[in-house]
Amino acid sequence: MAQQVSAKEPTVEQIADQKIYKQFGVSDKEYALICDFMGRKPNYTEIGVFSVMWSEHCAYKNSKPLLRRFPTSGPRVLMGPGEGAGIVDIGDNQAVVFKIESHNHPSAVEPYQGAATGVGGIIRDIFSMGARPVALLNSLRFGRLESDRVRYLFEHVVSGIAGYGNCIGIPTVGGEIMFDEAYEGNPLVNAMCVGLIDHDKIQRGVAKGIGNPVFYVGPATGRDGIHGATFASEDLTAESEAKRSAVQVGDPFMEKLVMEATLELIDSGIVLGIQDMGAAGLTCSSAEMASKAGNGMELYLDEVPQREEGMTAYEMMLSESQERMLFVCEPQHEEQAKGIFARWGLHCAKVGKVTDTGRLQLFHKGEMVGDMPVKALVDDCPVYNKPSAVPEYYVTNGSIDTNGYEQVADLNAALLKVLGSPSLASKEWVYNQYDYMVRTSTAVRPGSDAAVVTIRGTRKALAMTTDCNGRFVYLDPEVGGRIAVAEAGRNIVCSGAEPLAITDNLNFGSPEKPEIFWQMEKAVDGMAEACRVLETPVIGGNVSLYNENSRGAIYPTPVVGMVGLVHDTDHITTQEFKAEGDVIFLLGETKAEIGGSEFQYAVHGVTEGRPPVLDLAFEKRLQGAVLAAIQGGLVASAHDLSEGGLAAALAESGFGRGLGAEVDFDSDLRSDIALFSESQSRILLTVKPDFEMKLALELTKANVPLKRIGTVGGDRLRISVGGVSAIDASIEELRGVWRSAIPAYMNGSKQ
Amino acid sequence: MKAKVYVTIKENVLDPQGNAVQGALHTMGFGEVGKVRIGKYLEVELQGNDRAKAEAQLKEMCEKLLANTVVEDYRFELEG
Amino acid sequence: MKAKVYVTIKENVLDPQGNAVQGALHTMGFGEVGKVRIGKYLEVELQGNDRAKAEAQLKEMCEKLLANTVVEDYRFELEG
Amino acid sequence: MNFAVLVFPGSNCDIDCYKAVEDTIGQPVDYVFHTATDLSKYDAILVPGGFSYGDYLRCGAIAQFAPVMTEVRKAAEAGKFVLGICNGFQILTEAGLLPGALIRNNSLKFRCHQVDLVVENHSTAFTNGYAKGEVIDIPIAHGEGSYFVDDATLQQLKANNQIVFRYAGDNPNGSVDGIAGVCNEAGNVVGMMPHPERAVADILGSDDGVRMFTSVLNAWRERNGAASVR
Ligand SMILES: Nc1ncnc2c1ncn2[C@@H]1O[C@H](COP(=O)(O)OP(=O)(O)O)[C@@H](O)[C@H]1O
Ligand SMILES: [Mg+2]
Repeated sequence: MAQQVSAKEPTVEQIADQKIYKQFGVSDKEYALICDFMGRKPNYTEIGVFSVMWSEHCAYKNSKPLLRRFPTSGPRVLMGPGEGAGIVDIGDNQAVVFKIESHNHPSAVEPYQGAATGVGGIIRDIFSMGARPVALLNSLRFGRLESDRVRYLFEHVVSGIAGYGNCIGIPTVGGEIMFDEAYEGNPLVNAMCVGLIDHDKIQRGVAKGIGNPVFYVGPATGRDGIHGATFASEDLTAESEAKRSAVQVGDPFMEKLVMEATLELIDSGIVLGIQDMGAAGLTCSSAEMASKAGNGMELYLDEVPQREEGMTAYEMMLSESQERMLFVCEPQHEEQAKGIFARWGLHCAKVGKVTDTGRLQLFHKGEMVGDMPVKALVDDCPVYNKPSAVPEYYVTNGSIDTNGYEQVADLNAALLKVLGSPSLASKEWVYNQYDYMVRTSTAVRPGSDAAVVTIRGTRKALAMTTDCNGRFVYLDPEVGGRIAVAEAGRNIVCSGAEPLAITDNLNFGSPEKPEIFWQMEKAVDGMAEACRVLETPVIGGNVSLYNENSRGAIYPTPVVGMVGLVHDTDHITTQEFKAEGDVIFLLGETKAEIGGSEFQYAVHGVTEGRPPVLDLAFEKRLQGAVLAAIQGGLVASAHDLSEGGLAAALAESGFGRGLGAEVDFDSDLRSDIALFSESQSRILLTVKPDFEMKLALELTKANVPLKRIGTVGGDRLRISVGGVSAIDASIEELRGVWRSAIPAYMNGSKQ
Repeated sequence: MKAKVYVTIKENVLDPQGNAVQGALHTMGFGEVGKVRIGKYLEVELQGNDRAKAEAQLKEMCEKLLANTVVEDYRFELEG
Repeated sequence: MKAKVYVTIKENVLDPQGNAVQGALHTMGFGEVGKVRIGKYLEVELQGNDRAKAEAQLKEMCEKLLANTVVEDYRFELEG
Repeated sequence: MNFAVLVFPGSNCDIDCYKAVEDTIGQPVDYVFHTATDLSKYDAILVPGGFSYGDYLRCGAIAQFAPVMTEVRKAAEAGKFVLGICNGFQILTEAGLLPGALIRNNSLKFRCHQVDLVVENHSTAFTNGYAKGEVIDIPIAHGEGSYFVDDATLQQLKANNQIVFRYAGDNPNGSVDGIAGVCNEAGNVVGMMPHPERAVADILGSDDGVRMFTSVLNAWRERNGAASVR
C-alpha cells in the first residue's frame, strides 16, 4: 500500500493527528468508524473517497430516516428510488423515467455554469437508464429582483439552463419561479428531466460479472469540482467563495455525443451495467456499481483520460468533470463498444475490472494507492436521527389573525399589484429563452398549468409540472407539504392527464438545527400522506440541505415534480378561455385563507399566520371528477387556483386569447378575501353552454361542490362579489402589467 | 484613450470551445496545431487622459463586468 | 510557437454585445466610456519552428475557419 | 422522391425534419451522417437545425468542413434541392452556398416563439405552394439569427429576388431588412432561420410549414414530369 502519491499530500499520521479529515466534513466519530472498517488509518486518497461517499449528498445521512416515510411503490412503478431515476409503466411496453436534482450551491457561486451543469447532470441520470430524454423542467427560487446580485443570478441561471438544454436538443417545457427575500444569497436551482423507455431496455448501474472490464467514456478528467459533493453539503460562507475553483464547466455538445453513443450502445444489448459520473465522479459511480452487484472493483488510474498534467489519485477519484460515464460489458464486446463511441468521435478507455473482493482497489503508477471495503463506502455511513423542535415562529403565527387586515378598497389596484408581482407575473422572459419545441412533441408549451409532450406513434402524451409554495411550507410544513403534492396533481389533472408519480427535491436549511429538522420531518409527513391518498408514489428525488444565508435558512422548499399520463391527445386541455359565451364554473370551496398568499405578500408586505387547509379526501374526489369530465369531452378550459386566488386565475385564463369574463361570485366573504384567498382544492372550468347541465350533474354526482360564476366574453374582466362590483379592468391592461413586470426589472426600467 | 482588454479562460478550467476548434483544425489538415484557447478581446474607448485613473477604472470594470473572475483571467493595455 | 489571433467585428456590422456592455458600464457609473467593441482572442499552439510556414498556415486557418470574413476582420501575432 | 436529412455531431432537429417529411408528404427519407461521401441517390437535402459542433466558435463554422459538405456543394451545383433550417442555414452561409452571415440576436438572448413571416418569393422549389405576400405562422428558436449582408449584396439579393421570407411586424433578431430566409441565384438552395418542420400539425401550434414540403415535392414532380399534387 502506497501511503502517498504526491509530496504535497498529508500523511496518514498527519490526517489523524491534525484531524485533517474534518476539513472534508468527516467527524471524529465517523473517522473512528472509517478506521474500524478499514482495519487501519486511511491515507489521503482514501479519506477523500470516504468523505464524499459519506456526505449528505451521497449517503443521505441526515435524511434517510425521513425518506423511508415516503410511499415508493404502486401498480405502475417499475423502479423506485435507488437508481439514477425512477420508472413508471405507461402501457404498450413503454415507461416514463424521471427525476429532479438540485444545483443550488454551485449556482450561487457561478450561476451560468452551476445551472448548466445541473441540467447536464440530470439528463445523464435519465439516459444512463437507457431512456431517451424528452423534456426538461426547472424549479427556481431567488431573492427579490430589486437587488443587483439577484438579477445577476437570475439572468445567468436562466441562460445557463437555456444554454445547456437548447444545445443538447431537449425541450425545456415548464417549471416555476418564485422570488422572495427568504432566498436572497441562496438561490434554488432544481432541474428535472423526463425520458421515455421501452421496458426491455431498462439499465441498472451494476458491475456484473467477475473479471469483466470497466470502461470510461467522455471527456478527460481535470481538476474540476473536486469536493463538489461535500461542497453541496455545507453552508454558503465566505469560504465557499474561496472554493470557487471547485465549479465545473459544462459542455452540452460533448454530452449530446455521449448521450447518442450511450443510447446506441444500450440498444446494441451488450451493456451489463452503466452509471453516470455525477456527484463525487469516479468514486461514487465505481463504488455504487460494485456495491449493487455485491462485487468489488479494481481501477487503474493511469488509464483514466487526463486533461491536466500530474494529477494525483486523490484528484482523479474526486474530480467532478462533467459528461462522463462508466460501464461494464463482457470482454468480447470491447471492440464493438469502442466502435460505437468512435462513430460519435468519442474515446472509451478500459479503466478497471470487476472483482470478487468486495473492495474498491485503486492502482496508480504501479502501486496500490487505495483499498477500501465497498460496503463500508456505500452502506455503512452512519445515519443520524437529528433532534427536532417546534420553532417559535410557528407557535406565534398560530395566533395571528390574517383576516383582520384593513379591507382593501381599490381591488383593481390590488389585482394589478398581484399580477405584477414577479412570482406571479408572466415568465415569458424566461421561457422564451428556452427551446421548448425541439423534438416537435410539445403539445402544451410553458404558460399553462402543466406542459404536455406527445408520444410519437401513440395517442398518448405526458403531462408534467413542478410545484412548491415555500411560504405555505414555512408557515406549516405538514400542510405545505401536502399542498405541494396536491397542487402538482391538480395541475396535471387540469391538463387532461392522470397523475402517475412524483419525484421530489427537498431543499432545506441546516439539519443540525432542530427547528429546521422539524420542518423537514413535518413536510415529508405531509407529502407522504398526500402521495398515499392521491396514489402518486415517490419514485426518486434529491435532498439539498444547508441552504442558508447570513440571515438564516431559506423557506423550506420541498419541490414536487409530477408526471401524468394523457390517455388520448384529444383530452389535452389548457387553462385559457376558448370562446365567447362559454360558461365558467368554480369548483371547490372558497374560505377566508390569506396566510402565505401572494396577496398577503404583495399587498400587505408580510408572510404570516397559517396557510390554507387541505382536505386530501376531497382533493382526491375533485381531481377524479375533473379528469372524468375532461375525458368525457365536456371541458373547454381548466385552470387550478393557486397564487393570487380566484381573481388571478380568471385574469390568467383570459390572457391566452385576450378574452374577458363577466363574473358574479356569490360569497359571504369580504370581497378582498373572496378574490385573493388561496383556499386549496379549487379549479376553474369553462364549458360550452350545451354542456353546462351535464357538467353540473356529473360533478354533483361526484359530490364536488360547484358554482356557476359567469360567462366568458368581451375584452374586460368584470367581477362582482355578492352582487357588488369589485373588479372592472380591461384584459389588455391586466395582461400588460403581468407581461411587463419581469422584463421591466431586467432592463432596468423598474427598481 | 483606448484600452485593449483580454479576457481568457483560467488555465485549469475546461474550454470546450477551444477543444472543438482544435479538433476542427486537425480535421482540416492542420496537424501541427496544439492546444487552442478561446477568449475575448475588447476595445474600449475612454475619455480623459489621466492614465492612472483610467487604469484603476479598467481594473474595476474587468472585475465587475468584463470578466467573470470565477472562471476567467483578464489583462489590459492602455494606448494613446 | 504560439500564435495570438484577434478576430474583430467589421466596422459596418452592428455589435450588439459591445453596445450592451457600453450601456452597462454607463449604468455602473463609468460615464467616460465611449465605444466598446467585442471580439475574440485565440491562443493557438503550433509545433515546428518554420515561421514563414506557420504564418501561411495561420492565414489559411483564419480565412477558412477562425474568422468569417463577411462580418469579421482578423490579425495574428506569432511568438517564440 | 428521396430525401436526405444530414446529421452532424450536435444536430438536433434532424429527427424533426425526418418526421416532417414522413408526416407531410410520406416520401422516403434517410438520415445521412456527416462523414458520408455520396449523396447521389437523393433528390433533396435537408440541413437541419441544432448546434452542430456545439456552435462553438461560430454557428455552422465547423460543420462546413465535414466530408458530406463537399457532396452538398456538388448537389447544389447540379440543381438538386437543398434546404437549410436554422443551424442548417448558418452552415450553408458559412459554406458559401448562400450569401450573408448570421450573427448574434440584437437582444443578445436566445428567442423561441412563433413569428409571422411574409412569403416574398414564392417561386423557389420550397415555396411554390404559398402565395406571394402571404403571411404564415412559423416558430423561431435561435440565439444567432440576425442576418447580415452588406449594402451591395443586399441590392443584388433584391434584384435577383433572392429574399424568400421576411419577418412581418417585429424583427425578432435585428436582421438586415427583416430578412428571415434567402435563396441562391438559381433558387434551388434555400436557407431560413424559422423552423417550418416545427409547424406541421395543429397540435404543434401551426401547420403553415406543411407547404414547404409539398412545394418541393411538386417542384420535383414537375421537373420529372410526374403529376403535380397539392
Ligand atoms: N422556470 C420556468 N421554466 C419554464 N417555464 C416556467 C418556469 N417558471 C414558470 N414557467 C411556466 O409558467 C407557467 C406558470 O407557472 P406557475 O405560476 O408556477 O403555474 P402554476 O401555478 O399553475 O403551477 C407554467 O406553465 C410554467 O411551466
Ligand atoms: Mg396551476
